[in-house]
Amino acid sequence: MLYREAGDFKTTYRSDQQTFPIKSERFLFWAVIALVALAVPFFINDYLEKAVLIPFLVYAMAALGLNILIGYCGQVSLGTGGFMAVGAYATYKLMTGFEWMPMPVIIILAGFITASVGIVFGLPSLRIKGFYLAVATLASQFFLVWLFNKVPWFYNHSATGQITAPPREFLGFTLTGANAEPYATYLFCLGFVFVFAWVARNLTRGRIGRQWMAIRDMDIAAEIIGVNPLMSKLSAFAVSSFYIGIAGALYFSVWTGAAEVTEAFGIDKSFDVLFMIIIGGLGSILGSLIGAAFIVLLPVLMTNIFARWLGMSTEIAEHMQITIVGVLIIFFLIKEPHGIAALWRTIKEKLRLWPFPH
Amino acid sequence: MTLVDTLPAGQREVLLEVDNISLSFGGVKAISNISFDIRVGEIRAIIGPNGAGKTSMLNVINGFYHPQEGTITFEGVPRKRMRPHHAATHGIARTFQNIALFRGMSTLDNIMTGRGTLMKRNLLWQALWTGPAEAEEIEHREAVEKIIDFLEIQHIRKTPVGRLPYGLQKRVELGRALAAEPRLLLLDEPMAGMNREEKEDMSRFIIDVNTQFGTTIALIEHDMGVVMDLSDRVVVLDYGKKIGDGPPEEVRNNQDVIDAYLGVPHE
Amino acid sequence: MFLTDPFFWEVVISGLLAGVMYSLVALGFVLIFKASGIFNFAQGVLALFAALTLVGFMDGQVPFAHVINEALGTNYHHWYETPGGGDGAPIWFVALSIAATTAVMILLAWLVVKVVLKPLVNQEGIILFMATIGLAFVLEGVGDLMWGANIKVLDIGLPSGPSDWIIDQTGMFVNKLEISAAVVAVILVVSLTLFSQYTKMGRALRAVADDHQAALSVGISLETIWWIVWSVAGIVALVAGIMWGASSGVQFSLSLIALKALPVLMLGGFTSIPGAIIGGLIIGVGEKLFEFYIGPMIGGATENWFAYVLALGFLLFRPQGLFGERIIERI
Amino acid sequence: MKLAKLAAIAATALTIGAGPAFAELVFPSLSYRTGPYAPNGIPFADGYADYFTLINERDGGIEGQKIKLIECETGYNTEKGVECYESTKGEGALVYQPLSTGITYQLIPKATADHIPIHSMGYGRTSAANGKVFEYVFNYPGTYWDAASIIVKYISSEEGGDLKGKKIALVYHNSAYGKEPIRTLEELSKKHGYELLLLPVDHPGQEQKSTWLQIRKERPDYVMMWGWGVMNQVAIQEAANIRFPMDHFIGVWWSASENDTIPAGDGADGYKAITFHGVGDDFPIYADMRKYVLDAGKAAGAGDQLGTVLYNRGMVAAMWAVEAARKAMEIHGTKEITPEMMRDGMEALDVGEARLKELGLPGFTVPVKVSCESHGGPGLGMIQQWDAKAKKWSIITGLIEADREVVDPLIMEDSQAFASENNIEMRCGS
Repeated sequence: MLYREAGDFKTTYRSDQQTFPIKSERFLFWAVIALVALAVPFFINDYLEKAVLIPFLVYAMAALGLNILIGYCGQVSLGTGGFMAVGAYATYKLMTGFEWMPMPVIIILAGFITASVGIVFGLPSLRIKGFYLAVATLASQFFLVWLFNKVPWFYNHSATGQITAPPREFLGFTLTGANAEPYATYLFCLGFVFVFAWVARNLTRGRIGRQWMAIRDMDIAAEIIGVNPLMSKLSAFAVSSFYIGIAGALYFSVWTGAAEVTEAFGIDKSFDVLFMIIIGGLGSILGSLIGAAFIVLLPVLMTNIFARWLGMSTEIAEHMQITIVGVLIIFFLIKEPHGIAALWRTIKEKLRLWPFPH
Repeated sequence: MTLVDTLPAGQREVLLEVDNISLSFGGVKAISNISFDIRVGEIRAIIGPNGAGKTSMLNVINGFYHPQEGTITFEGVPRKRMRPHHAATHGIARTFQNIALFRGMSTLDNIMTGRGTLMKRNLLWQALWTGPAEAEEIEHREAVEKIIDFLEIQHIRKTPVGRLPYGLQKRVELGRALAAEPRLLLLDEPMAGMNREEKEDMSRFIIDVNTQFGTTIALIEHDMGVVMDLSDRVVVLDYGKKIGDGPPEEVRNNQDVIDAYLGVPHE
Repeated sequence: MFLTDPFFWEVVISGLLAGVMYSLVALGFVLIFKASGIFNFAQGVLALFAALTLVGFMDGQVPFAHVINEALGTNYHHWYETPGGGDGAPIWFVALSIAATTAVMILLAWLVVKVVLKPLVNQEGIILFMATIGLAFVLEGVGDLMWGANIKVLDIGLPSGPSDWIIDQTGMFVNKLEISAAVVAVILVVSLTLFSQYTKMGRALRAVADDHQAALSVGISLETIWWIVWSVAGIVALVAGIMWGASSGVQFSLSLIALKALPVLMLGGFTSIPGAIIGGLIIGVGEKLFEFYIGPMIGGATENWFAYVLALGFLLFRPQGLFGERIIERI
Repeated sequence: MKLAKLAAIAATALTIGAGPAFAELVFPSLSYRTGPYAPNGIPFADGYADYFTLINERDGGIEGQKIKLIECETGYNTEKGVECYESTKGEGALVYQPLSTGITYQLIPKATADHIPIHSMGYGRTSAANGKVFEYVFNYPGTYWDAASIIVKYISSEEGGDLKGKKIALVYHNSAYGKEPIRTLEELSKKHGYELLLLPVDHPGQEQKSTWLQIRKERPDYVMMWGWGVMNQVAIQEAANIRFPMDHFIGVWWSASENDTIPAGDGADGYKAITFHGVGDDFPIYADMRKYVLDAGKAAGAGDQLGTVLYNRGMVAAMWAVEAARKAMEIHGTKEITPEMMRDGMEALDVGEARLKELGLPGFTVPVKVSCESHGGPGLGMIQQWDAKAKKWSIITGLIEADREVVDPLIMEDSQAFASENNIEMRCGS
């Protein structure tokens, strides 16, 4: 019922190229956007903000970035935590060094700074491939964390290396610090994710996106038909790091408000974001969002069910939760190795034919 | 019909000149001292038994292998070392012996990728999409649709290429090479593994490309019948050496070539 | 300048011994990658799980005691007391416990093959990698549920502490436990080599690394081969778990030793057993020398990243790793 | 249908934690019974919970008001810490023990804005001891800077009062926590004339060979340790391996539990650490604890942690929380106290030896008296030493006072920087 393709003909290339070619799907999309942008701000509270929605949005941003690199360009990276740290520390330095600077500008600049770092650490990808590259990117992960921990300039010479986001306003709304309103921080992050998900879609459907995918699918053939591997790989690293940098910036300034590099941006972060895109679906914008939701929300949900509803002891609840996340990962991979987004596509295809399969 | 077309192939302007090329891998010679030329508008066949160095020759021409000796001159510009994507931007496109399509992408996207060298909008325009990038995309989409029509693959436009049968994949690969609007098209065994009917289709496409678009073509092929029918001139390689060069009928009667194909031992 | 430093050789030796410990972990990765192309993220957790199980047997812990007690309100903790009490268990008991743990690891390997790997046959590497991450979660959760998350002392009677003899002879402080680890590692590598060279099963394993079809033609099913490989990797994990657990107690952190093995893999190649050993030694010595001589100048704690940078440096010159075959690209 | 049901469950499950209920006294416990630091988190959480249970079971609550303990698992992870904070604060949480430096730093501005006190007992942000700036943050009975100066003072007394030309090494966890004492130790080295050697160890710290080779090479007279988790066990083991004199090896109170020494076996004998509370279970309260909690099957954990260092530490934290709540009831004349009232109670907390005796904890811990200006408590510590044969800690010194003339200016400096960065006005009149 939902997906009716019949009668929905495309007469121009433009309409053939649009993101949601089916009318009802377009409708659904805008309905969801309206809900999250217009309705959610009215009932959001501190818990929903800090434990559910902002974490989801921050990780969605990081997952979008990593998916561009791994899912579209095929360059496996485990340096996500390190790049998020670059974003976070760039934000901190900009916030404390230029107090007049508006928050959106700071976040975007942090993205660009991370992008340039990403280009440097992307250079080995020109020679190293596959799992070797994945392990090689760990070098950047560990080195960046070490650097931010070691050089006092990055944390303004504070005694411990903790950085704390000072309160900042934008257009009269407090975005950072303890007095930030949940709806303001939520809309701020949502805005970033919405805009950059759209940008990611644009990049991946045009020339650059096709060149990334060509490198991913067969790098030698891609080069022979005219794809410059240097430009493609480095642009993927740059764009990916830009996103991840923004995620790190939002993580530090809007979500947690304080961070310490060894703890907040360790290797776990790199793996977490990797899980998201594989579970959600490599090479899929929607998959990045689904994956982020899965990895962020599932544990919160289970904690609430096991520990707070069923009253299990927190230790057992936590271990059960870890086990169940593992089982679900394996289950989803067996059911649909290409991620939940692919599962969704299959369901959609079935819905299109419904109620007349075959 | 231009003037070029009316001249016999051997007298036309030289498009690409291969001069005294040698290539070896860790001491093993793949190609030794080979020279020949490809002239504007002709169909040039490269033939020879297995392991003769044909594919290596194509790889040298488009910069994938770098020969230890010799030079390649394309459109009057000599070069020694060149990355493959430079060759592509300068107008050399090719297909592959073992299909090298981008399996995760649709037919349309594969062919559009071939068009990448002609698209100019940078990252920031692409990020915005609306406006110049979209206009450019539509402009090139139109060109690609023409190729799709030409190759009669409209029905598989949006199918992921991994799901296509072999013959169609070969056709999509040809489409991807054509999309770059090359001046020199290298075809590595375009008909390998095809049945009679598919071969006829493919031959027709090759001839049409040559006559309709005026594209110069160099092809490797094993089917002698096809080679004799299609090509203007033939170069014959054996064990990395050139053993014959000339129009098909001349080559066919060359004793060295006959020996090579019959497997007469070398002295 | 270095060679005259009395500490130079000691740094080198401690690097070599640390390298052996890294190699022990890396070996497990290599075995599985070689036979099935799977980058087994769960190797570290496997070591933790093996060590936890061993301690559980040695202490006579009731598995899932926590869960049972919470659900039923009972108060179970132990089946039996460790024979020998505080003075260390007798050797027959240690051997029995290790044998029982080995059996558990083999059973676990069978389960992994049946439940996880079989349905994922022929999937891409990254998918299988992800599946092993799922497996790591499950093992971590189940391991803790089974045996509890508190720290456990593992004492199977291996010698520890500095060797007086070496101090007397050379003035160097070398831990006897690490010497034992080195000996065990050598025995392990030799027996693995013998196994793969001289047994039918071993030849099948090598065949499967090259070509799945070829292995099938030998008459051994892929599943059986995977089961064996995962069993062997489980046993290697047990050895690594014993060695690391004996020095710092058995606890969650044990699973993090996997991170120490990754640069070794990068350097030695994912498919080479000698590579894992040599790579481990190079990484061990390299990071120790750097930390000891350069570290103090730049603030120390360099070992984590330096190991990776060292491996990266090698890789830029040999993208296929130390022992990998040279890649000629074809099209 | 099914999907809708699931979504409904999800929605309610996610929003649990809203809706305040003030009927009971709510004490959240942000524990970590999982992850790399679980071995330390378990005994602390057990001690914290058992003490509250004891008060409920034996006394029927605080002044008759029942206590509700809400445990929430953080895994020592800041993100989960925030989740725990947000999910419990709506229940009327009276005071938070964040139990991690990272979570503490994050909660300081949040809890201050929400008017809920934090008690980061002997950890967290040291300069929060300045109550003029940090209204809602308490870190009595002492800070890391106190601890550093106490250890130096102890070493000095061991060395006959003179540290000139001596070399002291600090082996520290390479994180915010580990870096805390460095500033103080540097100041103290200026004052005492010792040479300071800094040796960071990265998380998790299973491999410390080069660190201890460095110690062999540099031959420091004393080694101090700010370690955590597996790093402690390995460091003690490595120290034993290089035959470093263990009585010259002194850890902070987080490197001082049985977990850290037992795995090292006999080698750990003689290892010292600073502490601010008693060791073992030889206190009258333990009889009650066994009777009302353990034997009644109400223990939070397996019940095998009684008398361990970290169990006692959890208990002492709970004890101060209970006493502060009592004080708050007294000040405000109501038994249904709010977090703000709790804060007032904490600021007026005064638990001396006499009160400890009444509680069945004679000589258990240092006397604490909090004031508006000072939230950092007395800054007193003792040195404990490990006996590997008996597998027991014993206290070997009396109370040692921190070097106030060095520590206080540092606290002033750091807290004032925070105040000006965040536009905070000084409290307490002066």
